[in-house]
Amino acid sequence: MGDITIADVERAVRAAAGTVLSNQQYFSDLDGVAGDGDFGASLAAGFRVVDKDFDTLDKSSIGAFLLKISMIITRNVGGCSGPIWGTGFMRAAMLSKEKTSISLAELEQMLTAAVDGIQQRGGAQLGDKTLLDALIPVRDTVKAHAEGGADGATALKACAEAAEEAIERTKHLEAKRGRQSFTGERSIGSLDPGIVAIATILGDICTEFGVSRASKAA
Amino acid sequence: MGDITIADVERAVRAAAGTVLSNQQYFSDLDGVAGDGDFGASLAAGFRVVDKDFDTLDKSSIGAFLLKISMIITRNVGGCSGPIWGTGFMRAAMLSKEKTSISLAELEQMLTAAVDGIQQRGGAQLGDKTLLDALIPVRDTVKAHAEGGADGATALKACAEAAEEAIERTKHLEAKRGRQSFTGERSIGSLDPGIVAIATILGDICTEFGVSRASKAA
Amino acid sequence: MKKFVNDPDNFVAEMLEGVYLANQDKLKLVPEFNLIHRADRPANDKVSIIQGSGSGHEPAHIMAVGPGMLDAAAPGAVFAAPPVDYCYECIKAMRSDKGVLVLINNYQGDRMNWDMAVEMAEAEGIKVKAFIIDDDVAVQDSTHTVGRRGVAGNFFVIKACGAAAERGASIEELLALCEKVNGQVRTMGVALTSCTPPVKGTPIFEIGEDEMEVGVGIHGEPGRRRDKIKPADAIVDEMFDAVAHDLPFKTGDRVALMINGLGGTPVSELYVLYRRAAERCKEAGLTIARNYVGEYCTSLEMAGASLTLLRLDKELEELLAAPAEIPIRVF
Amino acid sequence: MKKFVNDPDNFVAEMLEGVYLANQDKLKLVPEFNLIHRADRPANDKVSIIQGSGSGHEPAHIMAVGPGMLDAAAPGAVFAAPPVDYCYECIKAMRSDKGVLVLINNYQGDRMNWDMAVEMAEAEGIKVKAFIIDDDVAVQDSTHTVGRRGVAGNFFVIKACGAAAERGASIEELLALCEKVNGQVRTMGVALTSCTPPVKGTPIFEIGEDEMEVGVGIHGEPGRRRDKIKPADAIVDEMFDAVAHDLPFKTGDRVALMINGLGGTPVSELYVLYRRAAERCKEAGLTIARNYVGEYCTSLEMAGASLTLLRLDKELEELLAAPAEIPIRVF
Ligand SMILES: Nc1ncnc2c1ncn2[C@@H]1O[C@H](COP(=O)(O)OP(=O)(O)O)[C@@H](O)[C@H]1O
Ligand SMILES: Nc1ncnc2c1ncn2[C@@H]1O[C@H](COP(=O)(O)OP(=O)(O)O)[C@@H](O)[C@H]1O
Ligand SMILES: [Mg+2]
Ligand SMILES: [Mg+2]
Ligand SMILES: [Mg+2]
Ligand SMILES: [Mg+2]
Repeated sequence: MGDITIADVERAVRAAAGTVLSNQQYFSDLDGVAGDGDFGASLAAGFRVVDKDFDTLDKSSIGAFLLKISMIITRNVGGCSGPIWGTGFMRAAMLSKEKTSISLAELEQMLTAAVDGIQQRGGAQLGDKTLLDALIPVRDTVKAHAEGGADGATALKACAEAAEEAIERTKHLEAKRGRQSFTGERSIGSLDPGIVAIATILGDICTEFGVSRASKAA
Repeated sequence: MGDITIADVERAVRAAAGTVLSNQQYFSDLDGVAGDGDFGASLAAGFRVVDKDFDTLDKSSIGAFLLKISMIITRNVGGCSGPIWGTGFMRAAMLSKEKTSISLAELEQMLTAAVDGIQQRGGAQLGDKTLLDALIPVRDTVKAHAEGGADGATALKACAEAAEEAIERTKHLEAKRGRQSFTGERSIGSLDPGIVAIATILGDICTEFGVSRASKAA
Repeated sequence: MKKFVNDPDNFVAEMLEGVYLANQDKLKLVPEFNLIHRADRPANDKVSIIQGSGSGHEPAHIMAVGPGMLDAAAPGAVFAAPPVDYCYECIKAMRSDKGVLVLINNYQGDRMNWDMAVEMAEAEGIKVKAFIIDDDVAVQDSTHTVGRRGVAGNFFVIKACGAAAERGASIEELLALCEKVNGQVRTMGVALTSCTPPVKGTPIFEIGEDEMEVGVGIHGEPGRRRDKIKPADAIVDEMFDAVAHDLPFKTGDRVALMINGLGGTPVSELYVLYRRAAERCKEAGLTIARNYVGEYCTSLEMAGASLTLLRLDKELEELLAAPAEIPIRVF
Repeated sequence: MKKFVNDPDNFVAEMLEGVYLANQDKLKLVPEFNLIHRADRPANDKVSIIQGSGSGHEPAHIMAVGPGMLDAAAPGAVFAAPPVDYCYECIKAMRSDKGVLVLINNYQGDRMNWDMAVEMAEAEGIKVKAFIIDDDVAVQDSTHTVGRRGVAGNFFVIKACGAAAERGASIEELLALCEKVNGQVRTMGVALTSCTPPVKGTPIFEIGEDEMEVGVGIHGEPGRRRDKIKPADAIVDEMFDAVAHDLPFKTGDRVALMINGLGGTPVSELYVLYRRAAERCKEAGLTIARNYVGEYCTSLEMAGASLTLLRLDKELEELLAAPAEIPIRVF
């Protein structure tokens, strides 16, 4: 059965933490091009705690676990990333209370809730050159695979590719949110660090689960 | 006869002004090594006025002329150079009141008065790595040539060489006066800008009077 | 990195400790939340005024905490808005019957974190209101973007509200005052060099030896354009025109003129800029009722300056002149 | 050159004009002699206190002119002592029946120019006395040299004398006060970068990206040694030890502690330094009765800082706390 277990979620989150910590400088440098160069450090401030406290985190359910992640990020991450990522994990947690495994269809609902929450929080739309330009296609990919009854590995691979594509697709766009938006047209041609982060994380999760695909962005 | 006329003094001073103005950057750079890098600019602030007002300066006598130069320098040159050079010209002027020409012997007395005045003003001794280490040998050279009855050109050439030699001779010394003295041992090995200035000026005066000798320092 | 720093991750914490140690009689420090507040506040008969943005803009805002100015500040990491918890704890610590006024510079990160914190505080029945400052004319407003940035002009909002609050103004009166000041203050900045956040360890942007960034943001965000460095007067002229034409300021206006250093520019140069700015005010028929030359809102060690004009009326002139006491002293 | 400057030759003149334009109600400017003086001074019932050294150390000394501080300042070009005429005209302009006190930082150029000016003034029957300040412990004293340099410690001589003069102290009493302050104040500085005088247009010395100059002079003169940049605390420790052991300061002493920025270092870093300096004072049993963190005596845009300790007694503590008003304001 293609269900995702709490163990899978834990591995995925831990892999994400690894991605953020090992790419801190790279993410900050990307943010320095059109933003203020703190993205990597901000995000790392949160995931460093996730990594450190990982073993002691409440893992009674997927929802309980993701709620903890959300709180750690909200508490430790400043800038735009704290509210954005904290809200995303929070909303996903709300839909997975008590659950110890979820289907692709349920994952799709969690991602939709996260996307909605992030949009309410920051008011960004698809095409504003924010991590939503990676997250929304990823959500759509999960939806398609859920309907097609695909297994988790296939879906994960497709998600990583969808996020990866978002990097180049949005490169020519003008940032409309966050600090990069202040650079207006000058943000055109630069990679959005949030999108790169999502793609890099998904690439590393693929590696973690032995899904044949190495992230290009890392 | 080996007498030096007021016309000679005027030409020499004007040549000196030219030297200072064309070497401003070079002199400041030398001062930057162990000092504070303002020597060229400070001196130029005075000689620029000398050069500008030259035609209107009182030339009724050598003393009157040198007094004016002294006043212009005192008025416009800050740092150590104002008092040092101003005092030097002032003292030389005192001994050439009413005179429209001077002998080498009289020049020697004027230089001695200048050296004494500078020593009273700044308390430097021979070997303290200041322009006195050039000025005193120059004075001695004039004395020797005056006693030997040499002509002006020969004396001038010898003076330029004496000043030139002072540059290398004092290079290994430790500065004891002015800002360079604060660098203590670290001033060892650096050229003293004041000494280089005296040598460069005398070299250019040689050129001005067609005395076969090009300044090495310029 | 040409900085006095120990472990870069401790830079902000150690700076805050330094500010506290230098002002133990007047300030309190809560390290867990980067919170610096007046030792004698909150008080229920005065609205508490707080601000928290990224660090690296000192003296803004932790060194602006004191009688007649802010009651508290809770900065985030260098150039990063404070996490929600810092904001929330700051509001809670300054809780007052008359309310808590949060002054926010218009950056998405600051807004989102403070929004969440304000929601949490309100949920607990704390009376709290937020005001967004956006005085930077460099980046043009647009419905798509978050709008203008808040920069050095925030000083005037803080000073006016700080003075009014000491006199017992209500939170509604203070919000009206914020509207008034923010509506009449305009700023534009120019950077000659980049700056290096301690943790990042490298300059935030590259800039040539002969280049300047016109309209730079206080986090090193690019501005209107990159250009060759021009004479000081020409730079002032561009900043002055951008600022004066934006409101616009008109003949007869009484104004406050601020030449703000961005951190690495010595005060001697700021007065060279002031000289020209004062000339331009005179030509434009603006009377400089009060001037400010120094560092009010910086970008670490960035060499550069911003020019701010605030249109005054009797009330504002009087509030700006009111006494205040902050950690930054000149003697 | 990363500077706001028009014609470099006019840099000082334009800065002075800026200071004047920003303080027309309080100051007068005599451009021919770079002279800035209190509009309401001289007065025959108060000793006039003046200082003039090279420019480039702002706020020292032109921005220290005002009630409770200096009556006038006559700076020279950047880093060059003022010409005799500037000094002489400054003394003459501040002539007072109670006398004129000239505060001179111990540099040969400053001394020679002021000496000549004092002679000229005395010849005209003006009552004038000079005092030489030499608080820098970086360069060791020696009979051969001119002795120690005068650096940030001059602030305390100015402040103490300025306060005492306002209360009618005689010039003899002020000279005794100078002796006392100068005898108990010690300073040491460290530079992380060089600086560029506008006219010179190039850095005054070369220094590697990872190097610092320990014991640097405020004109970029080399100090004790060139070293690799160390953590902030280690740098403070070296400055503190050099300063504290020199007097020496002893357990039980009440002191004023100053962390002075050299121009290009942001105040955030100065507080990181202050934090450690305060720790060291505590360990050494010194009570910090008053602290100063900011820019008091700079070297253009040099990144760096100096640490100054002044031993206090009741009289000094009281004089330092006395009111003053200078062009530099924080609100
Ligand atoms: N309103 C928003 N909605 C969604 N994502 C956003 C928004 N604003 C910024 N982001 C994402 O956050 C990233 C920047 O994060 P960070 O550097 O922490 O923010 P800041 O701009 O406060 O420095 C951007 O690359 C973008 O992908
Ligand atoms: N006491 C002194 N007597 C004679 N010459 C001196 C004395 N002090 C300095 N000088 C000369 O002046 C030069 C430095 O001049 P300048 O740079 O104008 O002085 P400052 O040290 O004030 O910057 C030195 O190279 C030295 O030759
Ligand atoms: Mg950022
Ligand atoms: Mg010099
Ligand atoms: Mg940020
Ligand atoms: Mg000098």
